[in-house]
Amino acid sequence: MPLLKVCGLTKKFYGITAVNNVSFAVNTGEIVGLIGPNGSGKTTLFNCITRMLIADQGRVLFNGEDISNFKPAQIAQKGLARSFHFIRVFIDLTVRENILVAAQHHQQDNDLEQIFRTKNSRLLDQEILIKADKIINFIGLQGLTNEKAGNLSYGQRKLLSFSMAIIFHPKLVLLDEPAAAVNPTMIKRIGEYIRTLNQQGITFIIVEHNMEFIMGLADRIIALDQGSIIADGLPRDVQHDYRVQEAYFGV
Amino acid sequence: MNKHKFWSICILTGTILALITSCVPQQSIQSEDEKAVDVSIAEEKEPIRIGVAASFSGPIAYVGEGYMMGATLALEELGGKIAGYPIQFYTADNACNPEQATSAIRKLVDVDEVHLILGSGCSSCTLASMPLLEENKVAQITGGSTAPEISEMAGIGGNIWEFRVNASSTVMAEAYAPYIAKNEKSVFFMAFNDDYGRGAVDAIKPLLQAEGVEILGEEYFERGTSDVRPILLKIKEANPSALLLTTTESDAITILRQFKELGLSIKIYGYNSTIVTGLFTEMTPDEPGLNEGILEITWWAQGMTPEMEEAFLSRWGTEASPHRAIYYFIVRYVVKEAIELAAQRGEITRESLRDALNDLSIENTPIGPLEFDDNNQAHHWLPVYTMKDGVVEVIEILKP
Amino acid sequence: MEIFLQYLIAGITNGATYALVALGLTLLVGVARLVNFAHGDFFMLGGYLLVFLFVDKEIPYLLSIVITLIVMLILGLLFERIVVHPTINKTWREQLVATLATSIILSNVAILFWGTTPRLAPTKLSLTILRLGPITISSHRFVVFFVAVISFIALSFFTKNTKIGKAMRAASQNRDACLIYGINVNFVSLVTVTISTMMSGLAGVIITPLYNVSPTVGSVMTLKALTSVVMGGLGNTTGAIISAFILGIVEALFSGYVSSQYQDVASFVIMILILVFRPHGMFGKKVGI
Amino acid sequence: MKAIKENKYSIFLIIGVLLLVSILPLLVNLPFVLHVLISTLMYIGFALSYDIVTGQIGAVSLAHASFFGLGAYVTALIGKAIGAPFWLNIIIATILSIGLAIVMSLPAFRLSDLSFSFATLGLALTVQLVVKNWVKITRGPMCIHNVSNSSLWFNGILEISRTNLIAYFYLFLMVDIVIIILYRLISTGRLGRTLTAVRNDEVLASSVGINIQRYKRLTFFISAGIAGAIGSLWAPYISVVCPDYLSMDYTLNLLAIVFIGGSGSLLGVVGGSILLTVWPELLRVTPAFRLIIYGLFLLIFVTSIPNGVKGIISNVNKRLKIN
Repeated sequence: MPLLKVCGLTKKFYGITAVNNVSFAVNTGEIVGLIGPNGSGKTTLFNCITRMLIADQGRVLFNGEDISNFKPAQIAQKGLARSFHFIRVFIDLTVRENILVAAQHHQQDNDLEQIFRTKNSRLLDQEILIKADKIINFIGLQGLTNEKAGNLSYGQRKLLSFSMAIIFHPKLVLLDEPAAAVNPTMIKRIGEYIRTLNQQGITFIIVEHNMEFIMGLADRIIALDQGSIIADGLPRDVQHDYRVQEAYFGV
Repeated sequence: MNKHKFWSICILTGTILALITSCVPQQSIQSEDEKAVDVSIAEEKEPIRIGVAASFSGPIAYVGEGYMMGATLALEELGGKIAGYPIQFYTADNACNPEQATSAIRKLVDVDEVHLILGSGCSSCTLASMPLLEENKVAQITGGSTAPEISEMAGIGGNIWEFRVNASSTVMAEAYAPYIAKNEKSVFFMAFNDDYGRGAVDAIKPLLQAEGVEILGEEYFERGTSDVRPILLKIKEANPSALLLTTTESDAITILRQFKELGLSIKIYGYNSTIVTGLFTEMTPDEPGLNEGILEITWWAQGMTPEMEEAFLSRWGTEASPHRAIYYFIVRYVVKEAIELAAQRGEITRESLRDALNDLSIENTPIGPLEFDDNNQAHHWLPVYTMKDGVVEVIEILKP
Repeated sequence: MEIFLQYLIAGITNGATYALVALGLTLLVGVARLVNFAHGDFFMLGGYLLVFLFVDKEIPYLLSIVITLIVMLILGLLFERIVVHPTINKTWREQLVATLATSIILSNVAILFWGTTPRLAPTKLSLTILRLGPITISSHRFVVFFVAVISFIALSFFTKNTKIGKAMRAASQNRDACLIYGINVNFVSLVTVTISTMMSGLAGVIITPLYNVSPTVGSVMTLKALTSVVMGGLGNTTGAIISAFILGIVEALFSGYVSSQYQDVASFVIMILILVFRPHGMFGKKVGI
Repeated sequence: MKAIKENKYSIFLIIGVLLLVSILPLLVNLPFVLHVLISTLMYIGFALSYDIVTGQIGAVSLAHASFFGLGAYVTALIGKAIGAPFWLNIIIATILSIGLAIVMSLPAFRLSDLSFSFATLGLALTVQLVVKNWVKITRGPMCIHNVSNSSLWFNGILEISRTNLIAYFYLFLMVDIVIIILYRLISTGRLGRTLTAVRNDEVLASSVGINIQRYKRLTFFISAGIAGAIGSLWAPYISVVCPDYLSMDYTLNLLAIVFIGGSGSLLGVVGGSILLTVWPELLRVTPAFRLIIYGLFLLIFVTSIPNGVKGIISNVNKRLKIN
């Protein structure tokens, strides 16, 4: 059984088809690259899968469960995390708090327990605090633990948003251009993180324009053009597919 | 950049603080004559402080302004002194809101240490202030609140500190209902959606029904409503023989204009409405005769006191109106006589002023003899009057 | 039937006043994404300026309108520089509070200058009553209707056919893209806010002769204009105008046949229902994230 | 680290100040001053309850006065009918306010941002119109004027006279302390982080698994309940309950307090309440001026001083440390 199965997903804006009858499956443990020229519907596809947008047609199965009618928060709780193209962090929270927020909805206690700080609730707090500090060390932001996220540089925000996506050990992570506008050293580091996490069993779908980065990282590439899948296969094969070349370079 | 911002904030805060402190200085309204008199008299008496708690802001701020016009004029006529005591007014705004009324009374009592309070035109404020009068043992004379509950709660066995000069809506209704019943078969009510309007309708409705007058409907509207045509059309459809209107000058103009626009021809009775006044005529120079033929009942009608009206016009440049006149009468007669009586008996204190008010009996005032009954309610004359050829004509003066 | 017709006419003519006020607001909402809670207060200032010029200084009506518009132009520029510009990049919360603050300031400045007693400014036209069969109507209502229609046409023409109008439309769709393509967003904002303010002032000058002007009239008008704008879909000019008329008619009919006291409840209920079932207004387009 | 420290101190600071305040009535026995103090305490609680929904989660509700007014009417009507002591009034008012909040949230929370504010504005005005025109029950604009005194037990046993200002002072002080503690518990820790996250970025918050609707409702209900409780306590003190209690004026006051003081900050909101309750009392003489200054303050703070009074204080602090 594939981890994620997308069947016939379609989304239209004002008569323009942004995502056109897209179907594909991703197995556990894969790193899948999603490429395509600007406006080919990659981000829309992500938004439809995570229900930030409501698709016109089609179904999404995650772990064998139909998540087409779930709310974004429920989908996240099922273990499907994502990052955003335009980097988003909670600017009024510190780095540590950002990660804690991303981790905490897995706690099994109710609001009243949280308000009145029951023992159970405090234990859970301790637990995620340790986890958060571990991940801060992992991405190397130790020095900035208590800095407001609003004061971070772009690259630091990128790392932060990346770690927010992976904190609660999701089964599948959708990354939207993790390597865009980051310096080469940082790109290398992000690549390493993804690989490490992948070895720990996390599956990735990555939208990326940086061909070198994605070709080196992905096990499989899916190419989109004008909302439809035009190629799906090993990186090398897709790279040389004439339809992909045509889509990118108009050859 | 940051430094610049910091200093600009400092300067701004400083300016605002300066502005505020410039607003704080004392607010006693003292006429210039009064000061002159003060100097000439060698033997200086401790001034008597009178608080005015009324609405000086909010939707009916002009009522408070009108009160001060009347009160100031009366004091000036008295030479700024009563029984040799210089009089000082202290104002406190209650915005016609009971919560603010509490603050206003407390400020007058504690900060200004007034001897006597002239109360508000808003019944809710008067009612909210009554427990405080008892607590601080200070008397209040009210000239505008019409709720019957005030006199029910005041006087012997109740709150002995609250005195009301103007007639309550019940008293006015009792006087007016037979008059309307004599001439009309069916009526429609149109009134402000507040205690003033609703209270007036509640008081007169059962009386008219008892007299056999048919009630065809009642409609309430907010102060300042611009388009009242739907209501007027409803009245047109009901086709009563008379319309009973409870409003004030400015809203009345809007209503009467649209009344005319829709071509209605129903006899209008103003009821606590103050439409038939010189002020109304003054406000509608382009539309002479807008209030022609309207009948009205209040505590005062134009023409009852020509001297005072003239004085008012020359002092303030605008016509007197019932709201403006009532505080003139209160200061000119009730306050004056009360202070004189208290001075005769001895020291002027809050208590002695209350006792004086209680025992007061004024034979001759332009609005009839004034005396407070067991419920601390005065019974002035109620003139019924109309507008004829641009002049107020008193038809009848109902004497209790 | 006759009485129904009269209710309808009362509703339509009242709707025209709402439409006139809503026009300026919908432009502001559409282009600057700014919901101006002080919009009605500029209406009020327009009314008071008319009273000052036309009644106190006895300047002819048309000249008073022109002078008022010039004053409103200056006020609009000031409003943009002092209130709108510093908050344009902040969240809607700051904008909401800033315009509410402006509203508080303006209505109290009016109290300071003119007191709380409502003022009147009747023109010859507003006192002339026309008789059309069973229906009588003040001839000034036609002026209101006429000005509303003309303003609507002028506004549409301006935004569609002039260079600055096109820039305004572009700015309403994508601010960032405008920055890239060299459209001066600052200038566009300045023009938009000023036009909106002037239209609100114009509405005040045109409508005041029919009724009266008081410091509280501003908040009432803001509420009516906002309701129309929300109902029509934020920024949709045609939608706002149609909604304003619907609002006027619904109010008149509801007040005539059901209850005049609950007339406002009717319009709020409609507004909330529309917001819930069509979050982008009756005529608004659905927009994604 | 600094930010956390500052937060930790502020609760002690506030409680210390409150303790200092609590001996004030022994020093000043002028009823007017006590009355101003009581008003200030009332507004502190009221504004804090408003800040839970507006400052913490960032949903600018314009219906807050409705709950306050409902609480006041509960005491005036139900509380009087059954002769309930003040704590029972508080409980009933809280429950009914939450009930009203639940009804309001049905349409309002299907909307976001500005639409939410509009919807709450419309709902608040609707509620006020109903209270104003449902004369049979509420007496409408004639107001309910004989609200019974607060009492500690049923049927007026152990009554607190409304002229006993010192008793009211301590009553409100206690209520305030409870509200401040509740506010702290909500605005810090895990829940506090969640609320800040929702305020900062709803899309991101939902992508990390936060159920935005649920937290918005939670804060809306809590703040409504507190407002109702305060209203139920305020009514016997003022003795008259009018439809004005539900008017936008109250909400605008709160908006000014929260934004001038610094939204989302305990210190800021308390400071704002003190500022905006004490100054109007000093300026009672010139109402129009007072409101203009009020508006100017609001405008200046919103346009140029991002975090309100709180922001200025921390700015000055920083400066002192640097120099």
